[in-house]
Parts: sequence; C-alpha cells; structure tokens
Amino acid sequence: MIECKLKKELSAAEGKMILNVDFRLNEGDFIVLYGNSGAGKTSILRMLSGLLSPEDGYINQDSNVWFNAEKKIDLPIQKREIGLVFQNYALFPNMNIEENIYFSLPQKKDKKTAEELIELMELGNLRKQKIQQLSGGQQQRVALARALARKPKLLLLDEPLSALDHGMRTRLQEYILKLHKTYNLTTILVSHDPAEIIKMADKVMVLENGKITKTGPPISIFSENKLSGKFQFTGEVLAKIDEEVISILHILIGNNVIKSVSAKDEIAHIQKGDKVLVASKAFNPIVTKIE
Amino acid sequence: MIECKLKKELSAAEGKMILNVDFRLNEGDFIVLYGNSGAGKTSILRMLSGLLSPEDGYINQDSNVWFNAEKKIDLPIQKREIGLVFQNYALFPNMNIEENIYFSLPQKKDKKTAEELIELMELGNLRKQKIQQLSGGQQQRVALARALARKPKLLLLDEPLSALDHGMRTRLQEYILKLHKTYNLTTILVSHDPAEIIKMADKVMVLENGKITKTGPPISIFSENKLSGKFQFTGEVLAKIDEEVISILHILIGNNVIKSVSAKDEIAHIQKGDKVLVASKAFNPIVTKIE
Amino acid sequence: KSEKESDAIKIATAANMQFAMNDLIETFQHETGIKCETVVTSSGKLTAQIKAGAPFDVFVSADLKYPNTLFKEGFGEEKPKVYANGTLVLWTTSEKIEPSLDILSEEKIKHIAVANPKIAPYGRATEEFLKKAGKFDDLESKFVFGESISAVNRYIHSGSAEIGFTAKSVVLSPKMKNIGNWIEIDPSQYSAIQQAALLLKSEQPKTLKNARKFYEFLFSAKAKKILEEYGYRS
Amino acid sequence: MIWESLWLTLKLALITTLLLFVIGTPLAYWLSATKSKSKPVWETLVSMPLILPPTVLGFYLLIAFGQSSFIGKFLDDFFGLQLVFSFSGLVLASVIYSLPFMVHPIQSGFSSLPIHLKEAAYSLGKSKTTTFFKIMLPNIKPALLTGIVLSFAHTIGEFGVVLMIGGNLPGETRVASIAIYDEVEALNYSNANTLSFILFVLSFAILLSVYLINNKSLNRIVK
Amino acid sequence: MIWESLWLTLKLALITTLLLFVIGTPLAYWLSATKSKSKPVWETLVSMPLILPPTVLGFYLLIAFGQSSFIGKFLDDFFGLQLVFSFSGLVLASVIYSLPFMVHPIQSGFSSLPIHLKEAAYSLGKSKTTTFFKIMLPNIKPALLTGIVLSFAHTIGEFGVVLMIGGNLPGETRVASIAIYDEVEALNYSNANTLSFILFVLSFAILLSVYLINNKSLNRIVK
Ligand SMILES: Nc1ncnc2c1ncn2[C@@H]1O[C@H](COP(=O)(O)OP(=O)(O)OP(=O)(O)O)[C@@H](O)[C@H]1O
Ligand SMILES: Nc1ncnc2c1ncn2[C@@H]1O[C@H](COP(=O)(O)OP(=O)(O)OP(=O)(O)O)[C@@H](O)[C@H]1O
Ligand code: MOO
Ligand SMILES: [Mg+2]
Ligand SMILES: [Mg+2]
Repeated sequence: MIECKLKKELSAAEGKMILNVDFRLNEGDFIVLYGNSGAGKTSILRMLSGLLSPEDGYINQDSNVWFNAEKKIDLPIQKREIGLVFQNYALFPNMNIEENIYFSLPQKKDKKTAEELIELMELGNLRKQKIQQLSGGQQQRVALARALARKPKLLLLDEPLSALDHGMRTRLQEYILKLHKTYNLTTILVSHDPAEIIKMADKVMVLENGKITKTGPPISIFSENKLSGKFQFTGEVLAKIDEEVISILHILIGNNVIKSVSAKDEIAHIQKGDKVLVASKAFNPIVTKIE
Repeated sequence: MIECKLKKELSAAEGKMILNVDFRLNEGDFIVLYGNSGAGKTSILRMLSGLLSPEDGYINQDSNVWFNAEKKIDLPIQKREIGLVFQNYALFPNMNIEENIYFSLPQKKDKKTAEELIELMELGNLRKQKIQQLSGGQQQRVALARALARKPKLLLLDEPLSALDHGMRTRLQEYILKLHKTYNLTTILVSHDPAEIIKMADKVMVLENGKITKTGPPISIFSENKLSGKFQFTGEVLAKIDEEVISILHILIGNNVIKSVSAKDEIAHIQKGDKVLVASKAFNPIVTKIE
Repeated sequence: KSEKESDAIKIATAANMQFAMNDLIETFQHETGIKCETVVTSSGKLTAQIKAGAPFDVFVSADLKYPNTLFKEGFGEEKPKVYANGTLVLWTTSEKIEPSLDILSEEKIKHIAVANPKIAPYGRATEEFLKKAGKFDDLESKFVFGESISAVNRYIHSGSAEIGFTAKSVVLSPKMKNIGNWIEIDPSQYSAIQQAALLLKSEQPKTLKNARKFYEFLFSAKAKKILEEYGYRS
Repeated sequence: MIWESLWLTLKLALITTLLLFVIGTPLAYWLSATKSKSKPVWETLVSMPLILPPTVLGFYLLIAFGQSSFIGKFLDDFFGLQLVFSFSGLVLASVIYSLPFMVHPIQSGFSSLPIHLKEAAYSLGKSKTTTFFKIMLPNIKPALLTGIVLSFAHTIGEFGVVLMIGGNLPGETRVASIAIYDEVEALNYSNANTLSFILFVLSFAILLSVYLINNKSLNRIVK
Repeated sequence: MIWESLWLTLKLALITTLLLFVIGTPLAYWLSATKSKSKPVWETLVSMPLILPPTVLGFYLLIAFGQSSFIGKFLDDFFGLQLVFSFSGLVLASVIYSLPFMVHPIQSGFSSLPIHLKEAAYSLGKSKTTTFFKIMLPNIKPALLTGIVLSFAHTIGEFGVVLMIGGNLPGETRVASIAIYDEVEALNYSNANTLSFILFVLSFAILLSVYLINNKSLNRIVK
C-alpha cells in the first residue's frame, strides 16, 4: 500500500500552480490519472518515482518511508522498485532495441522475460536496430518493454500507448492488464483516452490544476448522465444530405458512423460539424458476440 | 498540386521493407496517412519535406521539381515552404515558448499571428517558460504553433495531437481545419484516431508495410459494413450483472456506455471483455443538437 | 639502467661551451676511457636544476656567478675555478653585410640579436661594450634578446636578426666556421667573461673520482689548447 | 615592467581567443557536419599544432617568416608585415598553436547536438546561417565555453613559441611567461615568485568569474 | 638515439593519457553533476595548469619535488620516489599539466547529455556506477575522444615542464621535443629537421588512424 501527500509549486498556463494531492494506492490497484494537458500528471509520477522532490508531504509504501519532507528522507529512485515509461521514451541511444531491454533485466539469466516482451511488442526483426532509426510507435513499445522487463512492484505509465495504432494499442492494453494481474502490480496509468481508461482502470483520479477533483470507478466518472435507463449517444454530424422532403445525417459516434433519416424541416437547424445527442426511447438492441 | 513517387528501403519489423508509394495531392486537400506503427508514415513526411532522400522517384509541385532521382535534383527543405510538426516535437531548448514561435515567423512584424496562436494553444501565461519545463501536451502545442506560424503551403502533421486531452484535442482539430480552409493549405496528417480522421480528412491513404493499400474518403474506409441501412455498433462488454432471469450488460461504445437488458440464457455465452456487435432492426433515433 | 649509463659522468654545459665541449670530451675519453654525457642549456637553468638535485657531476658554466652561488649553498666539492675567458664577436650570416660597429646604426640592420644581459654573461659584456662605445642608446630599439647564446645564434643563423653578438666559440665551431662574417670585439672594451667550472658532490665515490678526473682535465694544457682553438682566452 | 608584461599577455590572449573563435567555430561546424571522405585528414591537420612541441613549431615559424625567407621578405615588402620579433607574429603563432583547443571541443559539441534541431529550423525555412547562429551555437554553450577557456588559458600559458620567435622585446613580445622565465634564469626567485603569484591570482580571478557567470546562466536554463 | 627519444615520448604520452582518463573522467562527471556552490572554484582549479606557463609550472614542481624540499626528501626517503629528473616525475608533471585537456571536453560532454537518460537508468534500478559506465560514458564518445586526443597530443608536444624538471637525461627524460630543442640549440638543423619530420609523420599517422576509426564507428551509429 502506498500512501502519499505531495505538494509542489509548478508554473502552469494560469501562472503559478500548486500541485497538491493526497491519495492512497492499494496493492493490485490499477489507477488512471486523467486530466488536461499541464494538470500535473507527469509531475505526480515523477514525484512517486523519486525524480522530482516534493516541497512538502510524504510517500509511505507499507512501512517503508520513500519520502518525508519533515524528516528529510528521500529514498533514491533505484530503491523504489518502480517501472516507469517516460512520455518522451528516454531510450538509450547507445544501445539497440535488444540491449535496451536486456539492460533493464535485474538478472542476466532472465532472458526469457525479455524475449517474450520483444515477441509481444512485435520487435523481433528489429532487435538489432539502432534507436535513432525507429518509428515513434516502435520507440514507445521499446520503452514499455524496458519498463516491464524488470517486473516492478509499482508500474508508472505516462501515456504509454499514445503513438500506437488501434490494433497494437488493444493488444498491449491486454498485455499490460495481464501482467498487472499476474504479478499483482500496483499500476498508475496516465491516459487521455476514455475508452482505454474504462477498459483498464479500477479507479480514475481526475486531476485539475494540480488538485484531484474526482475519484471513482471509470464508468461513474465517464458515464454520468449517459448511464441512464434510456439509450443515448453523443456524436458529431459529418455530413448532411438533403433530399426532397427528408435529410439524411451521417453521425460519428465513437468510431462508428450511423445514418439517421429525419424530416427536412425538423432538423433544418442542424449543420455539418454540430455536436448532437442521439437517443431512442424504445431501444432493444440485439447483442451478438464477434468472432 | 503535388505529384510524387517515392521509393526507399527501410528496415522494419519483418526485416527489410521497401517503402514504395505513388500519390497526388491537390491544392486544398486534407489527406490522412493511416497505418500501423512502422508502416512508413513518418518516412513519407520526411521525404516530402526533404529531410530524407528517396532512393528513387520524384516529387513535383505544380511545375516545380522538388526531387528527381534521375535528374539528381533535391530541393533543400527551406525552399519547399512546408510546415512540419515532428513526432518528437523538436523544439529549440535554447528558446522559451514565445521565442520558439516567434523564430518561425517569416517576417518579424507578423507578431499578430504568433500572438493568436499562443492564445489559442492556451500558452499565454507560459510564454516565457523554458521548453524543458513543459508538460508533454504543452510541448506538442508549441510544436504545432511553431509549424503553423509561418503559414506554410504544405502542412505536414505527424500525430500532432496525440498527447492532448479530449477537450484540447477537439479545439485544436477545429483550429487546424479552420486554418486549412482559410489559407487553402494542402495538409497531410498522420493520425491513429479514426474519429479524428473521419472528422478532418477529405481522403485517407492507408499504408501497410510501405505500400498504400487503400485510398478513399474516411467514411468509406472506416465504415464499410457499418454504414448499412440498419443501425449497428461494435463495442466491448465492461460488466455483466446477472439478476434472477435477466442479465444486464454494460457495453462501451466509443466513449459511451450503454446498458442492455437481455434474457439470462440468451447471453450466457457473453462474458466481460468480449467484443460485441450491438444492433437494432428498427431504430429511429431522435437527434438533438447540444448547446 | 644499464651499467654503461650509470658509469658515464654527466656534464652540465653552458650553451656557449657546447661546441668546444664535444672536442674536450672526445680527447678526454680517448685518454681515460671514461664515458661522458652532456646536458646543454643556459647556465641559469642548469643552476636551478642542480639546486633541485639534478644528477650532474660537473657544472661548466658561462660565468662565475652561478657556480659561486651553488658552492655557497654546499653543492660543490671545492671552490669553483675559472677555466677560460670568453670572447665576444659580432656575427652576421648575410653576405651583403660587412660586420662593423658602424654598420649597426645603418637602416638595413633592423634587428641586433643580443643575449639577455640579465641572465647571460655574453649579454652583459655586449651591453658594457656598446655603452662604452656610446652606441647603446641609439641601438637599443633594434635589440632582440635571446635567453641564451643559443637563442642568439638561432636568430642570427636564421637571418631573423641581420646581425648579433655571440661567443667566438660559436663562429669557430666546425659547423659554423664558413658561414657568414664575423669580427672579434676588442676584449679590452668589456670586462672579462670569466667562465668557471664547479665539481659537484656525488654519493658514488667512483663517479666522483671520474668527475674529478674530468674537472682536472679541464684545466690541463691539452684542454687549454682546445679551448684556445675555440677562441677562449686563458 | 611587471604590469607591462601582464598587460601584453592579456592582450595577446584576448586577441588570439577572439580570432580563434571567429575562425574555429565555422571550422568546427564544418568538421562536424561534413560527410567528406577527407574529414579524418582535416581533423588530423587541425590537431597537429598540438603535437608539435611549441619550440619546434616556433623554430619553423622563425625560419618561415624570418627576413631571409621568401615568405618573410614577401610579407615585409608588400604588406610591411613583420612576423618575427613582433606582436602580430605572436598573435599569428598563438592562433596556429591554440587552434585545436578551440576547434576540438566545439566540434564535439556540434556532433552531439540532436540532428532534429537542425531539421526543425530548416523546416521553418531558415537558412543554414540563421540556423547556425540562432539554433546551433546557443545550444552548445558548454562546448563554446570550453573552447574559449582552453584557448584563452593556453595562450596565457604560451611559452615555447614566443621564446622562439618573440625576441623578448619589452612591451612588444615580453609576455608574462617570458618575464618569469627571465627571472628564474637570473636566479631572482623572489621576483619570479611575485610575478607568478600575480599571474596566478589574475588568471584565477578571470577564470573564476567566467565559471561563476556560466554557472548562473546554466542554472537559469536547467534549473 | 632518435628512436630512444621517440619511444620515450610515446611511452610518456600513453601512460599520461591513460592515467588522465582514469582520473579525469570521474572528475569531469562530478563537475558536471554537482550542485555544490564551490563548483566554479573547482572548475577554476582544474583550469589553472593551463594558464601557468609550462616553465613556471616546471620551476615550481622543481622546487616542490627537488631534493632540497621537504616533500622531495620525504618521497625519496620513504618511498624511494624521485620525481625530478626521472620518468615518473615527467608522468606526474604531464598529468598535472594536461589535466584540463582531459577534464574540460569530457565535462562539457556530460553537461550536454539529456538528463532523462540518467533518470531512465536510475528508474530501472541501476546504480550510479552502472549508469555511469553503461549509459553516460558510451553516449559521450565524441567528447571522450576529444579529451583523449587533446591530452595525448599535448603530452607529445610537452616541452616547458620537461625542460625544467627532466634534466635531459637520455633514455629517461630526453623526450623527442627536448631532443629536437637540443639539436636546434647545437645548430644541428638537419638533425632537428629529421627528428621533427619523424615526429610529425608518426603523430600524423597516429591521429589519422584514431580519426579514421572514430569516423567509421560514428558512421555506424548515425548512418
Ligand atoms: N533511417 C532509417 N533507416 C532504416 N530504417 C528506418 C530509418 N528510419 C526509420 N526506419 C524504419 O522504417 C520503418 C518505418 O518508419 P516510420 O517512422 O516511417 O514509421 P511510422 O509509420 O511513422 O510509425 P509510427 O506510427 O510508429 O511512428 C520502421 O520500421 C523504422 O524502423
Ligand atoms: N521543472 C518544472 N518547474 C516548473 N514548472 C514545471 C516543471 N515541470 C513542469 N512544470 C509545469 O507544471 C505543469 C504540470 O506539468 P506536467 O508535466 O505534470 O503536466 P501533465 O499533466 O503531465 O501534462 P501533459 O498531459 O501535457 O503531459 C505544467 O504547466 C508545466 O509547465
Ligand atoms: O649560459 Mo649561456 O652559455 O650565456 O647561454
Ligand atoms: Mg505529462
Ligand atoms: Mg511515425
């Protein structure tokens, strides 16, 4: 269990901003930090890992004190047994892919873990390639593999999947979840993607201007009025095709596009680009499993 | 109009990969490059901008030759009038935010454009801040502002919004579109986000292993069987709550979660985590504008 | 270290003496079979090094002052003795210049190489001579100073200085014999350049014995003759 | 007299460093950027003054620029330029002699700049010159400082070359190092000590202020 | 005799460079990483050998380590170590003298390494030592090379200090630069030319191969 209270002054878009948070992580928790750009998510991860010193507060892991401003304790990062994926990857340019991952192994003989990760991240044929020659997504995968290779107790992931395509992203989400469960890790993920968050997190902490303003299970955070009895979606009008009496709207909902036919007059005020609410009073869907 | 044919050998996850593409951009086009990590998207942008020399092929912009392997012409990047947002931002560490953006102005007196961009990117109070102290999303915004400040003819955006939260992302999407239209730019965007693509692009080029495998308007690329007459969504089961006779499924569709009630037996085979198809035969939605 | 090397005696030699020293050593070695090595540089530097414990056995200086200082500080076996008096010459390597006191004032002489009077005895002698001749103030702006007689030779020999004052031993040395023109400066016009040698203390009796042999040889008739061939006066 | 030689030393070091900065920086940049096959040869040539003992270098300069040499005569006849026994000669010699100290650190600074900085500036339509002055130079400040300090200090400590071609002329070529040497040779150790001490304190003060300023400005950047 | 002095020079340069590498790299790292207020003072001290004219430095070393000094006596009596007029003395003097040439470039290399590399290694649980050897050092290769080349070359060109404390003993302290000087002093210009030429060619060859190898290995990295 990790308990912490962190305080630090940062400069932010609105001038000075006091980052001031106070939370507790239980073993096995999968927490997501969610919030606007500049809210302080990365800073929190840096403080937890020991890369940034809070001005005030403490971090206790079970009976171990990682940080305590009053007692002037600041456990070095090496002793905190964390795995960290940096937002900018921070790969070692003097090593190729394989070496970056091997370097992270606590014991040399742990090659099996490394090989598994290389396979999983689909980096097999690139293993000897220099870091400078990797695509953005490849770098991100190496960074993730490197952090996972040492099987940390506390896993801190700073938007680890942002540069990946949908398929790869889904596969890695599942892998992270699997690892998280298998090794009973405590994980904090920074993500901007509600779908990802809902899929992965036990709990979301919403950060606004350095303060945690909401905490709760993801569904309750993201669904509020959406989880009502009636069925409704928010979407965006991609196109409006006017015919004689009717108009057809193409509406984007998630990655799906639906067509909706309405009387021309009725939706005369709706234009391309508008945000719309799509609802149906009587909706009885048929749910079918895919594959 | 830009016509090009590019060929270059790259190393990829499957060993050697020949990047071999051939496409044409019309003035005012908004094209999205879509494809897996490592497919060659960044490499194409680098070739177009003149940072990477193709081994073979040509790039013609109207009557100007930018590149021609046979004639050994390779116009330097400075003369190509492009705006480029790098995947890794590539900000100048010796300058603060403001200076980074000002530096990009073709004429010093163009400060108005710069100011507008700083305002828009919500960087006003951070303008004097050193690059090293910016959050990931802030850096990305500076990179975008810097590329836009010089009002390029050809705008090349390599996942320019990947590190941003939803709200900021939407606002910037709209701004980019506005700029694109106002100045009649030709824009190529690399994005992994179908919703973003559908919203922004005129045309999508799908890149697989260095080859363009599909081209077309985004809706047709992403909706295929989704744009049928009947209404259907793909989603994921987040939770299944069994009651006496019925089961309630919580299904994630895009960022929306819907509840669906079914007879227990009927959906006994559906478990948490399954991908499902949600459809309704008779669907007559009510569409309401938001705000 | 090989036997041979440690056997050899080391002679700290003032720069002006290096040419004569070659002949002296050759004769000495021929006579006694004792090996000699020379370490050549300015007398001042040699003095500093001897003070710091340099493993030299005999110090052949360009003047009396340096050996005296060393002796007073207890580095010598006995009081230093003058082995020769140096002779000052005016030397040029240019065929177009006929060395003379008068020509120094002419415009084609832009630089006159002089040993630094502060540290080199030949420089002091030059200064004294020119002052006596009443030319010093006139010529002062043309002087370029060498830190030792070698530096002066270098300036003259390379033609960087059109003319200069050096030791007679230099112009009489086998290498320089036929190069350029020189005239001797009347020895009565400057106080004698008394060059003294000092027998240095040594911990090894054998070395000391050999060194003393050389030291004594330096004052022998044979040595005197060689020294005279190089323009030194007794 | 002490002050004269100190002032001369300082003047020599300043002028030399300035000239070297102007010559060395573009040279270093070219070396770091060129893909020419002959690059190692040029790198070696730039390093040669380092390897040549200063007296050797000085000796050959003496011969090359002396009145009896062709070059020496030519320079004197046509430009009235005398390179031996003159301050300008010392400047030339020091520039040659300290060249590697300016070029090497700066070249290594340029080499370790991430390539994407240059690319970004080019992509903004900036010329090579603008990019060089606005982006490359400001981002290798530690390397520039190293180059400047090494060159400056090395010129202050310059001795062998000056000994060879200087001629020890007060106010013209008798720099502090030569003056100290003179005193040592004359066994005037106390004079030598005084002069050395002043030189030491002065140099210490100069360097210390450079480092203090530099430290502050770096702190501002990196925090 | 020529070969003896060349070999001596080479030996001296190699040993000095090796020692300097071992001493200078951690020192440079410490200087680049420390947040101590006294940092500028240390930086200045490291630079001082640069500023002191070699003969001055040599003179004071001579006095400090000579037989008549306390330290000199002590070292001789208790360790049988003679630092003047001996090869080990030359090594010591050269190490002091060339220290800034090793430390400066390497320090500037460390300073311009992005901080996140170090952080990443620490976050993987690696100790400071491992991080230093596996991450920091390999990523500042151009700076290391500069340090090594400058130190090596500077020791080869070393003259003033050796002249003072070496005593010009064949096979022990008569390095090539001194031997050339001797020949020049004796007006044996042709000998001096030969020796200079050999030294030049040899040094050129050594440096050229260093740069060739380095160029190749860098090419492999950056393409
Ligand atoms: N300089 C290079 N030399 C050889 N191969 C390279 C070079 N640069 C990139 N590659 C390889 O080319 C392939 C395509 O890279 P590119 O950066 O274009 O991918 P991408 O489509 O932008 O991927 P991502 O979405 O992950 O950024 C990758 O497999 C990469 O490893
Ligand atoms: N070293 C620093 N000193 C002062 N302010 C800083 C420092 N590092 C970051 N900041 C500021 O603190 C704020 C929070 O930064 P942080 O990196 O934690 O944001 P974030 O939530 O991770 O944002 P993003 O989603 O854009 O990555 C930002 O406004 C940033 O400019
Ligand atoms: O001590 Mo000397 O012989 O004048 O150079
Ligand atoms: Mg962040
Ligand atoms: Mg890419």
